[in-house]
Amino acid sequence: MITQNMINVEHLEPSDISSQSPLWWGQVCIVAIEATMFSILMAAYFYVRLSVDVWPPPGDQFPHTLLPSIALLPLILSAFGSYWASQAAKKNDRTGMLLGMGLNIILATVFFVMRIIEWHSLNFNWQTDAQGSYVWAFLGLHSFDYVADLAFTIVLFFIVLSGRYAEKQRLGVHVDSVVWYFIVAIWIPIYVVIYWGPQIVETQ
Amino acid sequence: MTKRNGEKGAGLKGAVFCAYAFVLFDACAGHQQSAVDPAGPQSGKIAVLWWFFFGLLTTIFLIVMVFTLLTLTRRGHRSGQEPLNASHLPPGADEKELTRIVAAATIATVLILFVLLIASVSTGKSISELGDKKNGMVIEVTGNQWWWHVRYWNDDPSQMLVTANEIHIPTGRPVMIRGMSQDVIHSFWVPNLHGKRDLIPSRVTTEWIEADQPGIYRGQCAEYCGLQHAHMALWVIAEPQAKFDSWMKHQLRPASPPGGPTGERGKQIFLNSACIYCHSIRGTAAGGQTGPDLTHFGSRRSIAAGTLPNTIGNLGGWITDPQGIKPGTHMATIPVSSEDLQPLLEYIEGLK
Amino acid sequence: MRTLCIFGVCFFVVFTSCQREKRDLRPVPTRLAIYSDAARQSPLRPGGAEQPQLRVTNPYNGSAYDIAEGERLYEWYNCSGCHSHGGGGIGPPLIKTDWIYGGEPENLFDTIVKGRPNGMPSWGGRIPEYQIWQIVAFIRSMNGQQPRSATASRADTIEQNPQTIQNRTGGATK
Amino acid sequence: MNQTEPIPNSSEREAQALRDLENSWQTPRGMIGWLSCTTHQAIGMRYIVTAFIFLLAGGIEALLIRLQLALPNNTLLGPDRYNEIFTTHGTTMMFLFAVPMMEGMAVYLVPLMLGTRNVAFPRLNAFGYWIYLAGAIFLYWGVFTNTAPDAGWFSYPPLSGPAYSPGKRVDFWAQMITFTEVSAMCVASELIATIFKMRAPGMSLNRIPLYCWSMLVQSFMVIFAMPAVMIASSYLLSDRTVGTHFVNPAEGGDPLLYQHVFWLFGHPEVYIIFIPALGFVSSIVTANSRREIFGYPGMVLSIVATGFIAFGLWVHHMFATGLPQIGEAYFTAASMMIAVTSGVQIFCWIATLWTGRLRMTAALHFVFGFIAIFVLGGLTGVILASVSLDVQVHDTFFVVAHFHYVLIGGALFPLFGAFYHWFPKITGRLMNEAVGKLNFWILFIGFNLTFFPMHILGLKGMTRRIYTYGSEMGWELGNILATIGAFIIAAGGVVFLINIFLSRNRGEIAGDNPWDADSFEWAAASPPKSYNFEYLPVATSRYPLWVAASERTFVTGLRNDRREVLVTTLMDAEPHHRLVLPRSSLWPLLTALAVTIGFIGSVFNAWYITYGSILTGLAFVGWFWPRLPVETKP
Repeated sequence: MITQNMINVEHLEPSDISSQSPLWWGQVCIVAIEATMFSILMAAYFYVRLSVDVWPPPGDQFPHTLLPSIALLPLILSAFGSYWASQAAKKNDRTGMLLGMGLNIILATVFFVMRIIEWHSLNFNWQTDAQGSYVWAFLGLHSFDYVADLAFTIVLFFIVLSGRYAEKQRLGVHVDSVVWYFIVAIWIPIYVVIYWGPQIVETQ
Repeated sequence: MTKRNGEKGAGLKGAVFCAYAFVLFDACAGHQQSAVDPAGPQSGKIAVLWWFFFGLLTTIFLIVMVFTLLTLTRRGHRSGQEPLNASHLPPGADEKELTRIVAAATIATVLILFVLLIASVSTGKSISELGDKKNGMVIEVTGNQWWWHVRYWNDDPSQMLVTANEIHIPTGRPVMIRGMSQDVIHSFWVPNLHGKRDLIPSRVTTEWIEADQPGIYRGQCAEYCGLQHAHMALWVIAEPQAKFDSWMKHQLRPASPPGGPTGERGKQIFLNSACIYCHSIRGTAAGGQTGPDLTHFGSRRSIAAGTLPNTIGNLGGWITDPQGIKPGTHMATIPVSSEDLQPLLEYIEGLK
Repeated sequence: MRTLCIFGVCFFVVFTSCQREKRDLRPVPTRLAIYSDAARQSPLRPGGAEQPQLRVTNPYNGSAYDIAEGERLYEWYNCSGCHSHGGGGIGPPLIKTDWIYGGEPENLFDTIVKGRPNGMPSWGGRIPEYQIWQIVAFIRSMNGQQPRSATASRADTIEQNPQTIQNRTGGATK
Repeated sequence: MNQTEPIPNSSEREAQALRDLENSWQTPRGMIGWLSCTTHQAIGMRYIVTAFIFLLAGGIEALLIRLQLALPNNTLLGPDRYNEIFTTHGTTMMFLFAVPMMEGMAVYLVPLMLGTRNVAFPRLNAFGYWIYLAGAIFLYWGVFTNTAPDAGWFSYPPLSGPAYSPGKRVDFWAQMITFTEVSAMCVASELIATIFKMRAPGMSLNRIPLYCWSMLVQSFMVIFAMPAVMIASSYLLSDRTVGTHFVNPAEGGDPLLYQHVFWLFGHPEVYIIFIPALGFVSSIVTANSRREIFGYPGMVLSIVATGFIAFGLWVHHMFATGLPQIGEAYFTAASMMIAVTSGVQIFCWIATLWTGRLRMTAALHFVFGFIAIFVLGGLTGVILASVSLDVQVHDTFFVVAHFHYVLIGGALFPLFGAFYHWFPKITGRLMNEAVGKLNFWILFIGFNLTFFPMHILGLKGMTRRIYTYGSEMGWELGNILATIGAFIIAAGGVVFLINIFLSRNRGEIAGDNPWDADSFEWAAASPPKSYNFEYLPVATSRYPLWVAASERTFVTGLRNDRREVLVTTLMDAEPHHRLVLPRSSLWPLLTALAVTIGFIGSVFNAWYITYGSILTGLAFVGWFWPRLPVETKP
């Protein structure tokens, strides 16, 4: 009469690599925080931009659009590497994870080099005027996330390479990919805002 | 025992509230700076809206309190300490009835809020229509840490009057306040005439005020603006058109020459001191722009933006130790020797 | 446990011992007197002080509040009229290392009080000494001779930093 | 009741299982063990105690403010000191007391109520606490070294900007915000993951206790509101330290934008503090009226609705800046709408009390006090929602009265009720009920005496944040009353402390469920074991402890030799997989230290952002480095 009051969970997996895992939800929360932050910043950018007649402010160049547009290619491709890695992580396929993350790391680095070159060619800095402040804030914050997650991917890469990994680390690879999708996705609107914003939005 | 507690609570809350209600009623009239003692159409409409809200919301509060306290006297409570039985749910009939009541209460809330919304928005609309472009006059008020720069706008530059901390307006005539700020955000608020309007650097905010009957109304900066936020008051003096015109005519004149030799000496002392770098006296070499205009200082009610009544003694104290009277003020402590002080005071107070 | 308490007390004392940003809103008259001696018959010659015993130190050195006051007075007394925002104009620039009459606080004080040939008026007896010291403190901050923690990063004005000026003038070098 | 009784195991296997649980969940002894602790009860208590200390600090500042304002032309504090104190008071109460206190209570209670053994991310939990502690110490370091912020708890530019707030005062404030918001985000994300994924089997969404619902909504609000203040404080910091132009009008920046961004956080913040209190009230009412809460679905919906609406009415803090009519109408409507959702809950509580069999505990006294005070505060809130009235009372003592009625009445009274309600669970001993009721009456009378006169002062034109006023203004009476009331409140606080200390040692033994309450925390031992439950309970009803003991159900099959918990599905809480939680670890503390170095350093030298990031990165590697032996599938 008492045993039917017991639920036995012995048969359940001792871990799980999917959106069922709490860690996945935790990462989603962090992504939500970042996304909110960037959206508020973009709204603020347009608030400021629409409150003045001349934009970009006198002396500031229009940001170049060619290099950043080309740079989108390696960035978006890197997301596929990350996807590959996460799928391999679910199947516990070590080579797959290594190749996926390797591809991800290489392409991400390529993109970042291009960003640095472009960034360096701006003729205004954060203390020049409001546009300078906002553009540098966008680039700075996104680069911060970018480098952080890239570093994390590299660490995971070596952990997997060393073979000293288990479900926890595979789950790490999986949620790492979630964050990477976000970092890639959020860059596209930022790219539109800071490189095309001055052209497309007219106050008149 | 617990029951007595509850009723004591009832009685006490009731008593406290009634006492306060009385205080509220007698407290709110006859003050030179009161939001519910209107002296103009704008504040009048607001006051009407206020008493409407006050009445309705007080009633709601009392009703909710009554029901809250009645729960203490329910049978459920009397059968208080009986042991817990299996069901934690009263009979379904009661629940149905409760559901109806709660639903009704919610709908009532929505309706009441709707009424309040309509009242509020329509009041706002009618207040915004009070302004009158063609017959109204325009006064520029610029907030400074911690005083008010006032300029009466006029298409003829020679007729533009600059003064400080005191605004004279004709009664029965709408006046547009164009608010600006020199440094941080201030807020222009003369409660007896109208609500507050922030003065924001790099922006111009406007609001229409109007006084029905002559009177002296006090205003105060309502947005925290630094060390001396507390001592940033101004006076609005409403007077009949004729009286106002003569005041205006007199204020537009350059400063009257000092009467008597001591006054003359005081003038020299003033012109040779650091005063002139911040203050200007029309008709003399003093042309400073960063401090209040002193051309007709003697005719004003107060010193240092309502900090002290304008008497020769207070002025002496203010000049010798401004930081003691208004710590942090931008008025410089200028060493004036004791023999120089009296002539200086006579001269400044003589600027009627 | 007792050791922990003792540690806590010591920590608190150390923790609260220093007064990072003291501001005395009210200038002390006695101190004013000292300055005025220094000002009136100060023997300082161009190049700095030879007689160390007469050296006076700026009471407002490193005081954020007074440096900010100095910045305000620099505008109010229209120093910027000649010296601009340190870049110089009618008058010589103030952002520099080689000062004709010395760049130490007491030299600057002396220069402001007495004035100098070719245009620098004498402000002694007009601007109160404590304000002159505040202006001196601000001028020193222009040259980075005040602690960074006490110096404002910018004013609420059109920005003066080199990059901007270069932009405004058409970014000639880029 | 002790839930091991239906388990039909032979006693020595029983004992062995208990020993294993003890070993795998206990925290190592000694200083190191204390620093590396990751159990939610310990971290929750640390939050609660620390936040309570800052409540006392903020209270002392409040008393100083009241002393200064007690008499006209008072010279007790100068303007500079007064501005520092009211700024510190607001900042402390908002960021160092209210939010952390609510988080601490949740960290302690939510896992117990959900019938699990810890929060989803125990180490993140510890990290959040250390960061909060660092931020708090940072601010008070400034206060004690005469570097207290003095630009108000909202620090409007330009006043708070580099030109008008020289020195580091405002930087200390802004960076403290960064600390506390990081901590709040940590707790929010771990609570969301816990409530979504670690509920007891059978606790489907429509069976979650109302307190957990309110914490879920609050956590989502934190996640969407905190980024706004992150941006606002970064505007200030970067403008002040590296000379950006976010709020410099001369260079295209905009001071009003700061206000928009700040209140986009600032208004939800009020509800972030107040929604958990609604949860307390619901729990206390249910337990002490000894009936199921009336209108559970309505309650849940109104909590969720409050969470949404709260983001739509920030502009009513800015009516005085002059907005277009249409905007004003919209924000008036939105601000009034929030009264409906609050109203629904008040009605449901009254209905529950109406039909319940009340037990007038001290906790319930505080609930009645809450209803009285909060309803009044909510009604004055309706007045503030109306643009025409707001421009008269905005930034006057009327507003001061309003938000103290809403925050003290709406959050502090329920909080004290919660202390009385859950104290037996936390310490195993009951608090003295008689003293508790005395405590309530002192606080209630003192509170009304302090803050009701402020309504009148506001209408009589007394503006906020003035350090003194002239005797000709006719404000003496109200102010002296308020000051007296403030000291009565202080006396109430003393009574509470005495009650705590006496009851902690001499209070009568509580037992597991002194109130015959309904939710899972009362099934655990008092005080709870480090693993909360020997066998995780199963929710067979919305009020799981009110079902007959014979129908209780439990979970077996979790390994006891490591920190294992059960993950269930989002909607119906079906068991999905087992999860191994990390053991105690020093890495949270080390990471917090690295972050602190970066944050505090960057106030004085921007390069510390880089140094801090590198240190933090290294600390995180250590945090996530796989421990050997690597656990693999059995």
